Amino acid sequence: MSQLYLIIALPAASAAVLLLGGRATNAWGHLLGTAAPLASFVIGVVAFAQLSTGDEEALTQQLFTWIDAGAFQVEFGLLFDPLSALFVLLITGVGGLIHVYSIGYMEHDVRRPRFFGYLNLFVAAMLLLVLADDYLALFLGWEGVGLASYLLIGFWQHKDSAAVAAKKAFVVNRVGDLGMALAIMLMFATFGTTTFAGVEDGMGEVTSATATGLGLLLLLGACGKSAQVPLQSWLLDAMEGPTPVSALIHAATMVTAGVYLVTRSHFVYEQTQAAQTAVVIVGLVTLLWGAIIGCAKDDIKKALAGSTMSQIGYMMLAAGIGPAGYAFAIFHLLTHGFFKANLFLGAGSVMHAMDDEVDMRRYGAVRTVMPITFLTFACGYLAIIGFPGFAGFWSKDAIIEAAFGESLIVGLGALGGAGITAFYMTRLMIMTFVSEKRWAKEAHPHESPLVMTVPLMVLAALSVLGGVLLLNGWIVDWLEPVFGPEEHAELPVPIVVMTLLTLAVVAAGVVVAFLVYSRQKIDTVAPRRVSPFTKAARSDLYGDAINEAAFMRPGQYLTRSMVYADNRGIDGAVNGLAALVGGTSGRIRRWQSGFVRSYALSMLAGSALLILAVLAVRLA
Amino acid sequence: MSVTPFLVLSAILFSVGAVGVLVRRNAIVVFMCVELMLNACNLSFVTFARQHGNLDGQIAAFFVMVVAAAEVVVGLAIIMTIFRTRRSASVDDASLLKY
Amino acid sequence: MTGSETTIPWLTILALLPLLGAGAVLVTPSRTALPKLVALGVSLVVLVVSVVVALLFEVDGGFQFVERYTWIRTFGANYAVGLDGLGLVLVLLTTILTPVVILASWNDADTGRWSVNTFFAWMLVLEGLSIWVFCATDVFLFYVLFEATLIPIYFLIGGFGGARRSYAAVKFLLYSLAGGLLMLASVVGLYVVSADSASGPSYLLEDLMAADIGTSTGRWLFLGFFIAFAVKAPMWPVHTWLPDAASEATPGTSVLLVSVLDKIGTFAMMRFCLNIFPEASRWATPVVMTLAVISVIYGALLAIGQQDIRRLIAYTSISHFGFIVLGIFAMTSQSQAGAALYMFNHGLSTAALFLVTGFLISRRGSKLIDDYGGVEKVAPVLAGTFLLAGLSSLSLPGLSPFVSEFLVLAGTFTVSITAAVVATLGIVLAAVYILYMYQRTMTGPLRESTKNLPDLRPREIAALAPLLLLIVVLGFFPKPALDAVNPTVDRLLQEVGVSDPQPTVASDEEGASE
Amino acid sequence: MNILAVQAFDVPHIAYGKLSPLLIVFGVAVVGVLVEAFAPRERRYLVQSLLAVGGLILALVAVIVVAGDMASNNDGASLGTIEAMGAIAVDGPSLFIWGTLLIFSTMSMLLFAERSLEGGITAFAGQASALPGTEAEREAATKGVEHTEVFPLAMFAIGGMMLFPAANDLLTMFVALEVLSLPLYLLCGLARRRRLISQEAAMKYFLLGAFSSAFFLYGVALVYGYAGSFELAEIDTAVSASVGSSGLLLTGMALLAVGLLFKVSAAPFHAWTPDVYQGAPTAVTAFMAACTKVAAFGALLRVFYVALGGARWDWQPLMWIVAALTMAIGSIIAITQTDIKRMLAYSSVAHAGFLITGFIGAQQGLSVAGQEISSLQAVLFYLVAYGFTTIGAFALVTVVRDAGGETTQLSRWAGLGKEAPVVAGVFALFLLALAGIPLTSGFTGKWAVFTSAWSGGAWPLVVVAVLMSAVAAFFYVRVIVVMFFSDPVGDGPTVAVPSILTTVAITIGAAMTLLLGVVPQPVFELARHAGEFIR
Amino acid sequence: MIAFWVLAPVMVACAIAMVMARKAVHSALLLAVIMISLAILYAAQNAPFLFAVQIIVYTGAVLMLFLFVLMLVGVDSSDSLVETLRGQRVAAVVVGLLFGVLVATAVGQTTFGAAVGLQAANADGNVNGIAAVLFSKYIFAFEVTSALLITAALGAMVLAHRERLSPKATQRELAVKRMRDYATTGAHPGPLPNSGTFARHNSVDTPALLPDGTPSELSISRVMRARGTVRDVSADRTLAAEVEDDPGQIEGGDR
Repeated sequence: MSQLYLIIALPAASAAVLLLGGRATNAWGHLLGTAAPLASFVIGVVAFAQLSTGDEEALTQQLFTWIDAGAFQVEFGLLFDPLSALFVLLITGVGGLIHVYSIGYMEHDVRRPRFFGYLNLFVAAMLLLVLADDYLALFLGWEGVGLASYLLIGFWQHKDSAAVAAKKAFVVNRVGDLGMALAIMLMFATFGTTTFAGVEDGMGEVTSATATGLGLLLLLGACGKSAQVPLQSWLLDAMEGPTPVSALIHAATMVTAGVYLVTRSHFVYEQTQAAQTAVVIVGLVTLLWGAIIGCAKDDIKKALAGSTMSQIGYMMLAAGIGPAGYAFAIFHLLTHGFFKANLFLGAGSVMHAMDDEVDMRRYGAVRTVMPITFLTFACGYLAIIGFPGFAGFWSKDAIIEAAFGESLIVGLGALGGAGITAFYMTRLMIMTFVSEKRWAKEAHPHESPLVMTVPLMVLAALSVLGGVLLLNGWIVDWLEPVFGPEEHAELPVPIVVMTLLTLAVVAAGVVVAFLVYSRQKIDTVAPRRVSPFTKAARSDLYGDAINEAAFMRPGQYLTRSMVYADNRGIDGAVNGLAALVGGTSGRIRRWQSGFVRSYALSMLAGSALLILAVLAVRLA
Repeated sequence: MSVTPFLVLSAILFSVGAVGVLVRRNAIVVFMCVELMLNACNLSFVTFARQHGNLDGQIAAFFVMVVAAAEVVVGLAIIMTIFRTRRSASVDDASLLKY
Repeated sequence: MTGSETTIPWLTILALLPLLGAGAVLVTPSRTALPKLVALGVSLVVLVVSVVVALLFEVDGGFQFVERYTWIRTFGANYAVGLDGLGLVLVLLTTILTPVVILASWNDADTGRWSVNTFFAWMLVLEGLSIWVFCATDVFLFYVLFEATLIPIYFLIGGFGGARRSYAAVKFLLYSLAGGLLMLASVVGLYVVSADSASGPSYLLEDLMAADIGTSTGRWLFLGFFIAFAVKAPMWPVHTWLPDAASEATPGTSVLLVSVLDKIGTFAMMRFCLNIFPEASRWATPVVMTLAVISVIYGALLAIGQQDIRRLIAYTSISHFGFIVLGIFAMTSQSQAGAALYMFNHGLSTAALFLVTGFLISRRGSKLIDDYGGVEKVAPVLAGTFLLAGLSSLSLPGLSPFVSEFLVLAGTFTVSITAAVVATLGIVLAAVYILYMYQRTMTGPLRESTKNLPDLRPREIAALAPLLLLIVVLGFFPKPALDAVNPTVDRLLQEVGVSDPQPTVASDEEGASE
Repeated sequence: MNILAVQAFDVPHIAYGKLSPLLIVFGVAVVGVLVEAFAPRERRYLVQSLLAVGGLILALVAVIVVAGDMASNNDGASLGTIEAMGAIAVDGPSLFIWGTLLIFSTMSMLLFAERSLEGGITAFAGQASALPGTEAEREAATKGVEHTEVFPLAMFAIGGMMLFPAANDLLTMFVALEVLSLPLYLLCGLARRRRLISQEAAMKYFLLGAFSSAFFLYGVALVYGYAGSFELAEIDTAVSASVGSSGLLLTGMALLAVGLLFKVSAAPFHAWTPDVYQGAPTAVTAFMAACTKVAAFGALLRVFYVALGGARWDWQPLMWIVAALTMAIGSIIAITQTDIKRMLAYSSVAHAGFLITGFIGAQQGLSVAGQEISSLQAVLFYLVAYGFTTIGAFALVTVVRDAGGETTQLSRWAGLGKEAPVVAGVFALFLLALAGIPLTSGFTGKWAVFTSAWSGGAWPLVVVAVLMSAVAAFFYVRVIVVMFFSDPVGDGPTVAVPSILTTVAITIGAAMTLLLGVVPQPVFELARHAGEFIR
Repeated sequence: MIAFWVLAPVMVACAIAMVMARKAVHSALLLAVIMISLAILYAAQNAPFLFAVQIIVYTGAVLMLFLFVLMLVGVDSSDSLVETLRGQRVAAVVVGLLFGVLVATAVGQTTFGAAVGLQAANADGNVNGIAAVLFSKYIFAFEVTSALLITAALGAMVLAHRERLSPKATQRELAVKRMRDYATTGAHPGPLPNSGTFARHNSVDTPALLPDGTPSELSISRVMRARGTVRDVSADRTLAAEVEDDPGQIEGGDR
């Protein structure tokens, strides 16, 4: 399909116009910025329709040769296959809604056109990421997303915290990119090509070491982008960006890139048990890690960010399980995209109303003033905790089942995660919308304008209805051309038991949260004296501290000492050499004493030595 | 008689003259020591002339004398100039130029 | 030598134009804008001529526009110039950057002790000599020009710039001379070797390539050449002149120094070291690659620790030169094509970075990072261009340096995984040093001292725009440059006797899938 | 006394035509003395300077004429004949050196004759016999008295210089050595200003010069003792046949080397150079620096290539040491010099080292097929290149002045580049040439001598030379820094406007410095055409 | 060859003494001894011509020139034998010994065949033989030595000859000038007072006392006054005053 490129080009062009246009775009910038992803969405839908009705496994388009050096050929090609299709729709669809929402949210910011420019850049990069047919081109989008996230997180750069958070996001992502880049190099060295197709074809013949290496390197990349342990630390700080950014990053785009990468590279993981296990472990750890952090945060966005980590952990877990999990990973990704966007935008709506207050301890009883926000938020809430019938229920349940199919421990971890999710989300609901009102006197919360609530409503609907994708196993079938036939996990107990068990755990989480938070008064200031467990969770389970101790401090020490060594050591050696020559000069010029007799002495001595030398040479 | 003693004598005189140049401060004496060195050379020339049986050596000695005469004139003129300017014939006093 | 023989001595014209222009600039009356306009005009004419040459250039691996006359018969030296893909790319870099630099340095020489005329005349002299160097196909001619380029840049650094400029200029010159003299020893040695050959003494590249240089002799001679080029490039541990020079010179001078002049070092490694001493080059590969990797990491780490913006950029260049050298000596077609392209891209990106920071510094009068903060708020265009330049320096995909850096790394990976892995760490560090600098200067709360910084003026934007445009365009479409470079690289590898490692898994369908 | 013995006497045959350059120079010198005796004082300056310059040019013409119809020698490698009863070799190298010397001398004479800088009188003492600072001296100065004797003195020195490298036997060489030295000793002491140091320079030069010629003479004696003859060819025969005692030969060789190395100012016999170069009138310094070096190297080459060529393996190691030491001492000590003339003197020492490096190669031209450069060619070229540059540089020193005459303190040159960009620029050119930067004659010269050394297997020496060049570059660069990048101290130097004479000398120096850097081939061709020394 | 063995020790001793002699004149005389001894050795080695030249030219002319100059410089000036340059003397002796031993060994170790002798060469007489070679083979060198001699003469003239730049005033002119000065400025036309007149010392640094007992400024050289080395004569003044008071003292002579 020859219009495929437009999906990327439209938002990219819009971004270019908005970023270069300067003040000229003030009046219409937001409209253009919103129109671009929506247009892409439309093209995406058309393409989707074409793909689902046509016989082809995928739509492709070759644009131009990007890199050509020796055997290294990278064609700039687009691949619209079932997997990409879902992503394109998610990105442009949810992304488009977020754009609409942003019109309202950013209304009072003078730099709104620039904001839309960044958003469009983000969307374009993400689309490139999912549409590329080649790992290197994917990498281009991959880093583009990183750049856009850098710009967006740091959108309010005049705040130091925002600037630092943006930098941190980029740098941590770069660590992941390191793995990604090395993986691509390894592919080139191994297969002589970096296209998906080429790598897939060659995977059958590689040694297990290569396969494991590839798998782990890709995983490292995925960890960076998807904020999986150990590269999770940037995500919570990234909340410094405007809320629509958080929604975009966390729901529809950036963080899902890691899951996309792992599922897209399923053929790599199928060749290596070790890497697969690593993915599962990373997913499991992050799932719990994020959930635990989510329990302790009073900042509504950070609590949601913890939840994102956790949910992405689920997806990773599923992706790591193998053919039994791929489709569910993507399914959860989609539903998560709906409800998490919903939640974030809802949170944004609350913040908007609360004069950008983010501390839940200063909310309470918001439902009374913001009914629409509350209702839509509640939909998202029910979806994320896996309330039966809601989107999250279907997708999470499927993953937990698959996890039990993988191993008991993994299954129990996933199950536990569901319980904790229920706990912290309930806590969030109670602290924000229920309980008594604690907000500051100056705040006059009010319902958000329509331009913000309509997207909320749409997303709420999707959160409720997302489960239809699994109807008749549609999504599994849809993705079959990509992932091959689904393998059904052998479960230790019947599915119904599994489902009930899950529901029980979720219910337990909800009940505990109710017991803890609705029966006691919530302080407007977080209590100081808390259990070590809470402390650890508040400080993100010491992720930053570890980074600080393991990398930043030694790094600073290293650079400082190296600067010193460069000045004193290498440059010192050079200058020292110069000084040595100069000193020698100063010393031996004293030989030139001005006394003619000294000169004569040196001549006589020289003559004697010459004679000695000549004789010695002859004798030698 | 063998030429060797003459040559050794010449070498000794030459060395003594050279040492004299190094240790004496009076420019005129220094110059005399140079003359001694030239004379030592002459002895060698004459001796070698006898050894080789040609007169080139003697002629060389003759030339040396002429040269020495001219050199003495020039040298003493220079030394006198310096002496008149500085009231000193010590070579050590002429050490403005150094390092 | 292949390539079309032409009747028009394009290359000589190209090299002489700026030199004549320099003369013209010198005689134009100062105290007006005339010298500047003349300089700009000349450099634009040169640019046009170079573009014409580029259009006439036929992509094949050999030398074109060849001119050859006997110059000093006794030395076997010839006036021999020719252009291959590598040379073309670098000549274009030179001709593109010079007008940009002249435009950007419009007012830099106004307050110096020397007249404006001198400044721009030296710049044009430097341009002419640089073009000539990139075209030289005779080792002697190359050496002469290689050293001659020192003079204009020496006066540019020493005559115009910061407080310690004279120290920096002397340091630069002595470093370069020391390297150059070692090379002279090798040049002399080459003469002796070539004189023993049947054809008699000759410095022509082709003759030297054909000459039989003994193994150990070749290695020693190689060392002389290599050290000179390593100083020029500069590589760790002979790099310490660069931070001083780049920090003290005017931004324009720094651009010409780092973006053009230093390229001569890496250019010559490809053109001369590899061609004349293939055996020695292979022999030295492990050591050189190690040094290159050290340079990459070392330069990056030091950049992070710098307080002075210009020194920081200088250290980033050391890191980047490490990549270039790594690419050259990894000796695969990807890495070398990458290295060649890197030279061009690094020229663009560093030029942009130097110029934009130069604009910044000229506004505030301080080179210290800590003296800035929040500039983005008052000068968004400045900040934006700064960021774009910085991003290109950290090799963000989509900007031209990425392509070259990735090619270098990918090529290196096929021959040495260790080197590639360690060098790849450099990309993380690059993010740190660029963004850390950006964060500290451009973001955060406004300072009292930065409150009234004006944004970029149209002239400054006009100087930067072509660079940034090229960076973006070549990021997505580097093919023209790669096409020019590839045949040269192929021939070079053939000459060195190295072939690319084959993929471990040779997929049959691979061809079909593309 | 047998009257019949007269019949055995060979009536000496002297080819006046071929010796005409020498004879012209000596003749002009003698005429100069007569002019001094008979011409009225006020006319002397004009007559003497015209006579000197005219004589030199005439001699140059004679050189060209002689070179034009020089016969090829039957060995194919050399051309020319031995004239004056075996005393003088009029061969290619001799003529080349003569030509070079005459050109340099002419340039030097222009400097000698310069009168604008001191306000209408030459830079030489008005009355050398008058004590410095006395009424008599002042009177001489106010009356505009000047010693025009410097011209005949210089002409004698030039004659000696021409004879020195052309001498075909050691005795003639010794006489020539003295003929060239004595006038120089005198000239050194004749400065108009700073007479104390000028006289001191003369005395130092004289005493050490006499000392060194004693060594030379003793060497001549020992070599004579070995070979039984003064003739270079005979000595060569003896060396090749190894007839005599090697002890005599080796010792004699070393002592000959002492005398010659003294004149070329090679370490450790260089000590006089800085003092004398600094103290002597700058015009004389220029003259010495260029011409003495050329003459002495000519003689060095002739003695060691022709007479002692067979003993190359004995003297090469010795010269290795000397060359390395000379380069090192010259380059290193120069770094901390604060006086321009003194710095140039040390630079001259360093250049002597480079020249010896080339000399060590001992590569015979033409015996090697094709175009390959011979050592003789390399050294001769270097001498030409160095001579032009150094005369130019010293000539420029005369132009930069303050109230006390020439200002040679480096610190006083600060800001010269701003004050007088052309002067500073040209001086920078000379410095760059001395440093051996390409596109100047210094580079081509360096290349040539290094090549010669390497071809002769002395590549370690080349490496040393290269390192020392790097060290040496430092102080040349330092001067450039002072001139261009430093701010002037106090009033700063003034640049006097010289007459056409000095201007011409500087212009020739600068032009040749550039020309020999860009198109050196003609000079190489000339040197190649000169061939090898005749035996 | 008795002459050699007698003269050689004498010459070496003289040479060493010459180097060590305190007075330059002694050195010159010792050098004369060496030269004459050498002349004898020349004669002993078939070089009668050189014998003569050595005595006439060298000893007679050159050495005498030395002595003249010594006279000019001050004949009894004697060198201090304290060495001022540190280590110079020791180094000189060590290096000199090394040099001497090396050369002497090289020369002494040489085995010469029997000397050819100059019988053949001197067949026509030494002077004729020398002339024959000198005026053929070395004719050019011989001619060139003339340049040397001219240089020497010229050099001596330049450095030593003091040309009169203004005509010398005659007695008459001087007298006229003196009287005119007296007429116009009142300058004393007579000779200046001697130093030390009426003073206790007659050395040049003591001013003459005028009849009134004040010191006469004119009696002291301008230079000495400038240097401030003029003797204080206040004591003499009081003495002079006493004498004035009591003229009888003068008659009384010294007390």
